Amino acid sequence: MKEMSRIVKTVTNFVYGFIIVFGFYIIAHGHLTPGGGFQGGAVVGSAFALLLVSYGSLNSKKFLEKDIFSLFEGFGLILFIVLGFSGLGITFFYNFLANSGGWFGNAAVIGVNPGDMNTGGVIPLMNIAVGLEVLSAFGVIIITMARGAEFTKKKENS
Amino acid sequence: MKKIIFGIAFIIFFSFLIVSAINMRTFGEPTISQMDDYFIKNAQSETGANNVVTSIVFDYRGFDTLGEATVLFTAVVGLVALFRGVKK
Amino acid sequence: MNLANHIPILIIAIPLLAAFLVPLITRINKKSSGILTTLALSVSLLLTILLAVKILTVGPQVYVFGATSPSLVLPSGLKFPIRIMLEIDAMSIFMGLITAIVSFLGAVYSLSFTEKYDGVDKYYSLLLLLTVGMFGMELTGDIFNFFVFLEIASIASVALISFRGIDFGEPAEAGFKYMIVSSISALMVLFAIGIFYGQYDLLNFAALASVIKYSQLDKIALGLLIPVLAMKAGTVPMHMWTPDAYSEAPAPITMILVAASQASLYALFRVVFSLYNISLNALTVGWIIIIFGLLSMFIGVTMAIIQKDIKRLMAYHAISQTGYMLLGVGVGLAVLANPEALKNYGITAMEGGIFHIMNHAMYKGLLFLTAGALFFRTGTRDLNKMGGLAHYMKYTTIFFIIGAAAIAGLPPFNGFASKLLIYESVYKFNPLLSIIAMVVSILTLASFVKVFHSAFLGPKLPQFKEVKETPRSMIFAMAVLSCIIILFGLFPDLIVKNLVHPAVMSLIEQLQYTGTVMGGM
Amino acid sequence: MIGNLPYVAVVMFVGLGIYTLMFKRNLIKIAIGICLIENGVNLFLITLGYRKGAIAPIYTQAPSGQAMVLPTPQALTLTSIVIGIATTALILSVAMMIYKHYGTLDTEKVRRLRG
Repeated sequence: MKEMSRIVKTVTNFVYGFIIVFGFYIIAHGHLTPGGGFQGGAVVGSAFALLLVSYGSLNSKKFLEKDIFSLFEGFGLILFIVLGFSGLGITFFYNFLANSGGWFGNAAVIGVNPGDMNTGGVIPLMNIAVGLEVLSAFGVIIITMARGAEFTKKKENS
Repeated sequence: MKKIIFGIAFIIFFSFLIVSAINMRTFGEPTISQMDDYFIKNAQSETGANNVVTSIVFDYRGFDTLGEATVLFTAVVGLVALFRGVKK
Repeated sequence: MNLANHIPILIIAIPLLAAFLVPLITRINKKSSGILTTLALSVSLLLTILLAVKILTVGPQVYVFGATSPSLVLPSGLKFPIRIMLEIDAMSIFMGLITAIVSFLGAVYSLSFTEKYDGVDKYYSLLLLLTVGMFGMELTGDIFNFFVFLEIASIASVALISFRGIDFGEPAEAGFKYMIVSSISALMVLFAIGIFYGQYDLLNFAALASVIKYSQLDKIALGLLIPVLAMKAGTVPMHMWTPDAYSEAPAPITMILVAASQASLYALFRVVFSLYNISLNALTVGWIIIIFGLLSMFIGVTMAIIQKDIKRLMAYHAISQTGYMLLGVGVGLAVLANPEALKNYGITAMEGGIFHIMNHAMYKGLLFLTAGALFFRTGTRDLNKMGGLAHYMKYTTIFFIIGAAAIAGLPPFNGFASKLLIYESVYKFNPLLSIIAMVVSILTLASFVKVFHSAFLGPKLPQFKEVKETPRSMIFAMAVLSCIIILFGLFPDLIVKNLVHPAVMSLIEQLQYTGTVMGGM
Repeated sequence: MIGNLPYVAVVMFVGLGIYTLMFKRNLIKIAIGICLIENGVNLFLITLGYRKGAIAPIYTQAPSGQAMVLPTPQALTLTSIVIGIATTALILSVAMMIYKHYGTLDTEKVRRLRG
């Protein structure tokens, strides 16, 4: 894919950081505000799509290499299933951190409340794990399909 | 010939849909909402999360979300397997 | 913290964990992905056997996710379950056993089958995910969870079918066709879930079964579910994907795909028997399933005889054998209403049908593995090009004979045991059906004699001079399958009495299924 | 009848999707058909969970005293949307593969494996 014009690239350079931070905001506040792991991961994924479209290939920004994404994806998923396993003392997906006073543990005020980050037990951790997995899944999908489109098109006109 | 069979199948299927749309209950009033009322009432106390939907997605029906993440992981591994020969 | 009452979830979670670890571990050392997969699948095979013994002695098990105790089904003072739960009774663990055996042997077989492949860790990861999808479909007691695992199995099998799609055209096309079929079926299952949820606000199989009123909408949901799940199982009017998918996928994957399509057959029985049971007029639905079965049997065999490609021929036989299962269980369903007819031949028909699922998974798997062995050594699947392979590949020939005899229903093998049950009970129900079944069985034998002659017998062909026997791991997988076939063939009543009969009973008695969850209401 | 307008929209979506699947020959159009049905079924799930005049089931700074919408369909639709992404990504990449090998996207010419 050929690159876009200079203006688009400069705007992308400026904007993509904010999109990624906004995506992480949605992931982190999944248990308070609308959103969560999947939606936040999709927002960060859209930042990668923006980079791909404007730069023509994602790894022009050195840190966005394909195998970094698959590494992140592996870690995200393993963190998620380990969280599931860790509740195994009682049952598989048991929320052992909820209302336990520890990390993310204090009980939420019943009824309408301004929202306290430290509630929700395992849910914020799972949000982060799924968010990590979804954003890296989007990264890998975008790169692979863009490169695959190049590969299949090349065959046709060569 | 194939077109006629497909046409008949399409009409039958479309009539299935229309009948189900007509006698499904009216739009805004859920007749039974016992399970959801339980979630709305107890989500905060049991899981501590303000967002009831997230508490369902990750705590009450967490196994679905594990299956969900696996679906996405399968699609990604399948894609990478499909385009593994491509060297940009 | 004893792990004994966590077995149901460990069967699914351990292969899943292995599937996530395989891509990471192969970054460290290349050869370990096959061993890790075989290890994980052997653990889940062991756990399935343990669980089967426990279920056949104690009775249906329930495993609730996230509750304070694995069997806390109804939280205090509620009359409906709110969490996802695995509900395992004799029928689902019967299917679980098939999945466990077939996937373990598939992994062992592909240890040496995929030597020449690149990207082997992705192959094993997808194989594990396909197994997890099938286990999930069979063990879960929640309809939406069933949809999610149906989707995992479909996507994993599409990726595996088009695994060799990078250098040949056909696997990509077969994968595309299978993807369209499984997308439509998954979406229509979701539509039916929407209908159930809209009316009863419940997502649990057993809770729905105890509340369902077979209203106009439920008829539509049933009308959607039966053709869609039958399409996934490969019955005739919608069987377009089966020959392409089975012949283009690598041989061990085809074996697991056969068990995967039987998992959606199990889902069809679960919907018809446990969800609707008495409330639907059993005769008409029974006859619909019988007609599906007859069509599949007859068209499957007639298409099979004219095939040149060995795996396409076996794929068509898979369709016709699925017809037997549908016939057996359809007869059982048709007489569900009047108990005395059910007693004298309905139950034996269902036992024949369900026992045939296990037998079919075994001998069809063996046949596909032998076809894979031929492809592995000769590189071709076309029957006309093959010949005189018996001289070089002794063991494969023996395994092929065992498989062909079992599929044709010759006495000492397991095919005969289940087909006999089907013949005698269907004869009492309607003589014409069982005559058709016998004719189809003879045609099957005819087509396999043709395959045996053109592939194995005949003079030593020059181009196969350097062909030697298949490697040990492939021989081991095929040997285990043939032992199972012979074991089931010699002691059929032992298997039927304490494995198949409880499965049939758990399907027929809806109360037993709903009782475990709704507390014997 | 006006009350059930969303269900009519659902029927239109799924009907159009099935129509494109059955009668269109281009692979990409078939992929679009699958997406259409996908959105139709998701819309159907969401419309089941609406309660007239209710707000989203989130307790952070919510206007108190209002009924809340049913949360479960939203959880189901979230899962179904992600499954839609996975299927669409796979369908399109397999279609690319077919285009690479057969050079055409027309199902009539691609179908070499007849019968």
